[in-house]
Amino acid sequence: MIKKVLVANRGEIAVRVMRSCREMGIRSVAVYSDADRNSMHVRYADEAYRIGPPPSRESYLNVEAIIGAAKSSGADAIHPGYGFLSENASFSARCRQEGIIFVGPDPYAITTMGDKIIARQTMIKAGVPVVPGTTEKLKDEQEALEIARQIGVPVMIKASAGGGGKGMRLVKHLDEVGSAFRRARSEAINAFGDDSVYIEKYIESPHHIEFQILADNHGNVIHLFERECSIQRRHQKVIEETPSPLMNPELRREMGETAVQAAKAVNYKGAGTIEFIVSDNLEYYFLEMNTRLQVEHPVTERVVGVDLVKEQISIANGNPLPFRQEDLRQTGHSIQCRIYAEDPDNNFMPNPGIIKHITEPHGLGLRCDGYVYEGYEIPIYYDPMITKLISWGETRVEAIARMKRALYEYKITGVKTNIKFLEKIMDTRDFIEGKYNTHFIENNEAMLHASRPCGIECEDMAIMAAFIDYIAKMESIQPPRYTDELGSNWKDFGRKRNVLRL
Amino acid sequence: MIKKVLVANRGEIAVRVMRSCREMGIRSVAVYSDADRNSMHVRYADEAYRIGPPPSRESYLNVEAIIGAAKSSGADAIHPGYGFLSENASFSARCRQEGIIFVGPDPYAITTMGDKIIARQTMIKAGVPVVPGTTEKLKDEQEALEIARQIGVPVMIKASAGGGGKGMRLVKHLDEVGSAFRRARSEAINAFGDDSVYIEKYIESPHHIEFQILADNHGNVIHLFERECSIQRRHQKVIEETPSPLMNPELRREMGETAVQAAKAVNYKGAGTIEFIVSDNLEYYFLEMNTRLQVEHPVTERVVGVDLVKEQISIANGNPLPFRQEDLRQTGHSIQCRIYAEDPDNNFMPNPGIIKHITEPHGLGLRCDGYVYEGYEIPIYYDPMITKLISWGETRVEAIARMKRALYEYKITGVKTNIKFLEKIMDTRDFIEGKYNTHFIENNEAMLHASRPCGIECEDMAIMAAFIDYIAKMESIQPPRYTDELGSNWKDFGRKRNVLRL
Amino acid sequence: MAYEVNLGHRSANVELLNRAGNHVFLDIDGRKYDVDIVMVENGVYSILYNGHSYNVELIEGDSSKKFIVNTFAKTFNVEIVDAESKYISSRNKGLSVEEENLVASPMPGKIVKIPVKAGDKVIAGQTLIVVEAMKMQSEFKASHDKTVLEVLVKEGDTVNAHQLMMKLE
Amino acid sequence: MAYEVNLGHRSANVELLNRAGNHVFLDIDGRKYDVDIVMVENGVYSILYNGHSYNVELIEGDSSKKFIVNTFAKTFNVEIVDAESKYISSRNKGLSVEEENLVASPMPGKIVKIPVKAGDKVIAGQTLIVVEAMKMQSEFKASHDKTVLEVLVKEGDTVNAHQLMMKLE
Repeated sequence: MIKKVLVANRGEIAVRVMRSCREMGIRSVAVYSDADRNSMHVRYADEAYRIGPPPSRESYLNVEAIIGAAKSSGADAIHPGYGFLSENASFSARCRQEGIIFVGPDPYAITTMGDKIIARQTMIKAGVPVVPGTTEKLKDEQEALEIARQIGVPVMIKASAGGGGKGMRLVKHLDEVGSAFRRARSEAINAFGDDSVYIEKYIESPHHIEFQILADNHGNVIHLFERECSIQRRHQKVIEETPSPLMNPELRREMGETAVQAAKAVNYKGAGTIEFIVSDNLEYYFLEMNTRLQVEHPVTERVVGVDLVKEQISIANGNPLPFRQEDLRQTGHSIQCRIYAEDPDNNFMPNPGIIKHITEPHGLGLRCDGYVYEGYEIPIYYDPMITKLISWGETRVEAIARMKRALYEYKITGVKTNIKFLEKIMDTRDFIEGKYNTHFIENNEAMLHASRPCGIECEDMAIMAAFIDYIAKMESIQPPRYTDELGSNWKDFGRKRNVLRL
Repeated sequence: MIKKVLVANRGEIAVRVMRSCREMGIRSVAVYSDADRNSMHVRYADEAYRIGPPPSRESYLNVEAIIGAAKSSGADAIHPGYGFLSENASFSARCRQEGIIFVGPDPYAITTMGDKIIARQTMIKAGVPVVPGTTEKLKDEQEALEIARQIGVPVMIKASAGGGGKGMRLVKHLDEVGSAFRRARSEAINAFGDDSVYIEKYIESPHHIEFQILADNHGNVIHLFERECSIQRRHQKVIEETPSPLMNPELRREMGETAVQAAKAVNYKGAGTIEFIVSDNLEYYFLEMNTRLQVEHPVTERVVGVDLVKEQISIANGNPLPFRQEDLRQTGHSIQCRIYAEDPDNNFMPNPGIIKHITEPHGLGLRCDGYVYEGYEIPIYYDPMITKLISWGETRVEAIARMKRALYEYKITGVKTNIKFLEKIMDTRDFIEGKYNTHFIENNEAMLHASRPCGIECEDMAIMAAFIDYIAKMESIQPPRYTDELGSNWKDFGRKRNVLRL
Repeated sequence: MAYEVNLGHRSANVELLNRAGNHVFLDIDGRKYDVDIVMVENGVYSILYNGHSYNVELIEGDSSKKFIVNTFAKTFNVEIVDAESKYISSRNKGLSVEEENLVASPMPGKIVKIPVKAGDKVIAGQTLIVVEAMKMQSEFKASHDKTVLEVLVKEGDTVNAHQLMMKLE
Repeated sequence: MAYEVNLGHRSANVELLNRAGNHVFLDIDGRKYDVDIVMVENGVYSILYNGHSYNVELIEGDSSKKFIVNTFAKTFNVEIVDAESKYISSRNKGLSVEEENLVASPMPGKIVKIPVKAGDKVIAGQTLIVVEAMKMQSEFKASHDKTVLEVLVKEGDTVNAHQLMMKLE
C-alpha cells in the first residue's frame, strides 16, 4: 500500500495530484527548483526537497536528484504528472530498479507508444485504423501515384525529416502527384539534406478527439468516453470539452472499443489517452497515445464522476478497477479553458511576472485548478499555463453560459492573460453551434482579435479610477510616521485605503 | 420573460442568486445598507441601490425602500433569497400589487405555512403525518392521561406560551402524567402568567430530514430527494448532507410523496422545503415548510444536477418544470459545512472583523459559496455565516475525505471561525459512521472541544515565524523614503518581503 | 543576542545563530534549527525544516511584538520580550490594573444595554453590560462583588474588538 | 484645478468639483459625474454611478502618474499629466530618444542569443536579439536600417519586463 507519494512535477498538476493524495490519507512530497521555492506545490506538500537550479533539465528532468529526494523522504511511489519525466521510459525503468512504484505504465508501453513508426505498426497489427499512407520513403513517382490512388485524394506528400511546413505538398487531383512528388523531394533535399518523402491521406477538416482509458494489472481495460480537443493555437490545446459535439452514440461505442484495443495492444497499465484524428464525415484514425494523465482530464472527471488520480494510485497499488464499462455514464456537459499568462494580441507571447491581484471564480458547477496566488512571481522557466477553469452544465448550452460567467468573475492583474480571448471564443458562432475543427482559431481570427467596445462612459470610469487614485495618493503625501510603519502591515495598509480620504 | 432581477438580500446568497442570473443573461440589481457599500454583492451586481442604514429593519426589511429600488432600476422581478423578507406574505403580496414578479410562492402559501397551528391542521387534512398530540390547551389531568395513552409514551407536556425549556415536562410512564401535568401548569403560570399546556409525542433521537420540492404554475409538483440536517448548534444547522445516512429507498419514496402532498395542500409554487422530524425507527412527522430557498440547497444541486435558482426563475417565468419525477436521480454524495465567523470555544460567540488573509479551497468535487475577500470587514449587523463549503464524492466516504481536505486548505486570518471545529466533526466516529441525530454536538462535546496536539516542533515553528517576522521588521526600521512610499503599493510591499533580508 | 518569546503560557529562549538569505540557523530552548524560511504572502510563512513543509500564518497584534499565530493544529498568542518590553514591564510592576477590573468586548458589536452606572455596587454574577453582534446578545457579568468606577460607553455605541467598556474596583 | 489625463490616445480634461467621503463630483470633458467611489481591495475600485455598478482594477506603472487600468471590456494605459509632467515634457522637447531606437523586452525572460555587437550596421528585418520565456523564443528585429550603438545585456542574462537591452541609431 502506497503511503507516501513524491510528485515529480510543479504548478497546477503537482497541487492537483497532492489534493487526491491528501484525500486518500497519503503523504505528499514536493520537489522544487530554485525558481520554485515559493511555489504553491512546495507549500501544499507535507514534505519538500530542492532538486536543482531553475532550468528544467537541471531540476525537473534531473533523474538523479529526484530519485535522491524519493530516497531521503522514504516515498513509496513517484507520480510524474504530465510533461517533464512523465513519458520517459528510462525514468519509469529506473524507479522500478530502485524499488519505487512509478505511477504510470511500464517502460515497454512508453517506448512503443513513444516511437511514431513503431506505434503505427503496432496499431495496424492490432486492427486500429491509422491515417492511410506510408511511413517508409517512397521509391519513385510511380509508387507515389499508386499509393495515392489506393488511399484516394486529397493526400499530403511530406518530407520524412520535415517540420514547419517545409517539404510538404497537398495533392487534390491524381494528375498532380508527379509534380508534387518532385517538388517536395527537391525542397526536402534543400532544407534537410535528405530527399526522403512519404505520402499520407489529408484530412480536410480534422477534429482532434481523444479517449480516456484506465487499465489495471488484472487485464481489465475500460474507457471513460471522449474529449473534444480541436480548439488549438500553435498546436497547443486551449479549450476541451466532453461530450464532443461531433459524437454520436454509435461512433462513441466504436471508438471507445478501438481505444481499449489500442491500450491492450501494448499491455497498458494505468491511465492513458488515445488520440484520434476525425474527419467531418466521421472517419477516425489513431494519432498517438499519451501514456500519462492529460492536462484536460478534469472534464472527464466531472462528467463521468471519477477521480482519475485516485484511480491511477489505486491501480499502482495493484487493485482491480472498481467499475466495469457498463457502470459508466456521461452526465451533463463539461468544458475546460486553459488560462495562460500570455498576450493573445501579440502572437500569444508568454507573459510571466508578479500576480498583483487575483479573484478566482466560485459557485455551482465550477472547478478551478490553479497554483498562483497574490504576490507570486510566475517564473520565466516553465509553462505559461496558470489555471484550468472547468465548467459543468446539465446541457452544453448551460456549460457555455457558466464558463462565460466564470471568465467574467476571473480577475487577474500583473500579468497579461488570454481570459478575454477565451470569452470571445465562448461568443463565437461556430463554437456555440459546436461546429468547429482544428482550424477554428484561424477561421475566426477577426472576431477573436477584435477588441470589445468600451463606450465613453466606460472610458470615463477608467479615467476616474486612475485620477482618484492619484489624487488620494497626492493628498496623503507625508513621511509616514515611524510607529505607523511598525504597526502597519500589508492588509492594514489596504484597509486604510478602503475609505478614501480626499 | 424576466430580464432584470433585484436581489433583496446580501452576503453569499445574494451573490449566488446573481451568478445564476448572469448565466441566464438576466441583469442583476443589488440593494445595500450603509454597512454593505463594500460588500461583494454590490460589486458583483450590474446595478446597485442604497436602501438605508445598517440595521436590517431599516434596510433589508425596509419594504418601501426595496420596492423603490425595484422601480428605479426597472426590475421585473425580486428574488428574496432566504431570511429577511423571504417568508413575508405581505411583501409577496405587495410585489404583486406593484406588478413585480416575486420569485417565490403566493401570500396564501406563505401565510398558511407560516402559522404553526394552521399549518398543522392543513397537513392533517392533507393526510400528512404530524407529531401526535394536541395543539389546544388541555382541559384537565384526565384529558392529558387519555391523550398520552392514545399516542403512547414518552410524551412531552409543554406550556403553550413556553420557550427555553420552561414549563416543559418529559413523561416516560403513564402513571407520571398527573404529576407532570400539575407541575408543568404551575411552572407555566409562574413563568408566563398563562397556565395553558399541551401534550406532544416525544421523539427520543430526533433526526432532522427535509425534502426539496419544486412546483410550477401548471400543477406539476416534484421532489428532489432529501437532505439530512441533524447536526445543529443552538438550533442552527452546521452540516447538511444528501443522501441521508438514515434513509432507505422505500422510505425515501414514501417521504418524497408525502412532501409533494404537503406542497400540493397549499397550492405551492416555486422551490420549497418540507422539514420532517424522524425517529430512530424511521417514523416521520411534518415539522414545518420553508417557503423559500434553503441555505443548504447546494447539496441537492450537486447530487441531483439541477440549478435550483434557475428553476425558481423559470417557474416565475411561467414555464412548466423541465423534468418529471422519474427523470431525477441522486448521483454520489454531497456534504455542506457552514463556515461561521464565531468562536466555537466560547459558546459560538460571533466574531465579526476584518479579513486579513484568506485562501479558499479549490479542485475536484468542491464548491465554495462565500462573499468575503481580503480586506473586507464583516459587519456586526448581520448573520455570522461567511461561506458554505460543499463537497461531493462518489461515496459518502469520499465526500468526507474531500471535505477534510477542503477544510485543511481553507485558511482565514483576522476573524475566528469554526473551521477547526468542523474538521473535528469530520473525525468524529458517530459522524463517520453516519449514526447521529440532533443531539450530536452535545453528545460529542468533549471530542469536539478538545484542542489538537501541537508538539514541541510545531510550537517552535510558531515561535520561529513570529521571531523572524519581528527581527525582519526591526532591521528594516528606517523612515521609508518619500519616493518609495509613492511608488509602493500593497502587493509590491508584500513582494519586497517575499525574500527576507535579515 | 537571545530573546525571550512567550507562546501561550510557555516562555522560550530564542537565539539567532546565523543567517544567509532565507536560510536561518537558530536555537530555541537548546534545540538547534537549520531552516529555510520565506514569507510567501504577507503574514504567511513557509518553513522547510528537515524536509518537512510547514505553513505558519501570523497577524500582528496590538504592538509590533505581539502576534496571533496559526499553525495547522492550533492558534497561539506569541509575544517577543525584548529589552524595551522588560524595562516597561519592570516600571509597571505594582502599577498594573488587575485585568478582572477591566471590562472589554472580545468582539466588535453594539452596546444594547448598560443596567449599571458609575458608583453602583454590583454583586458577583450581576449583568454589567449587554453587547450585540450578528443577531446574538452577549451579557458581561461581574466576576466578584465590585463597585463600578467608570462607564466608558453608552447604549447605542458600537465598540471595536478589545475596546475597554467599563472599569470596576 | 483641471488635470489632463491620457487614456490610450485620448486626452481628457478632468476636474474635481466637489467631494464628501466616497461621494465625488467631477467633470470629464464637460460631462458631470456624481459618483460613489471606493477602493474595496487594493487597486480595485467599485464605482456606483446612476445605479450602475462598475468595477475598475488598476496597477501603478513606472511612476505614480501612470496606470494600467482594466475595465470589464478593455485594458488601458492611463497617465495623469500634472504641472510637473508638463514641465519635464517641455524641458525634454527635442531631446527625447526615438522609441524605435530602443530595444526593450515586453516580458521578463532570458537572453538566448545576441547575433550583433556595438558598431554593427544592421538592415531592416535583421535579428538583433533573441529572448526566451516559458519555453518560447522571441526574436527582436530591426525595423529599419540602423547601427547598433550599445548592447546593454549579454547572452545568459535574465531581463525584467521593459528592460532596455540595446540602443540603435
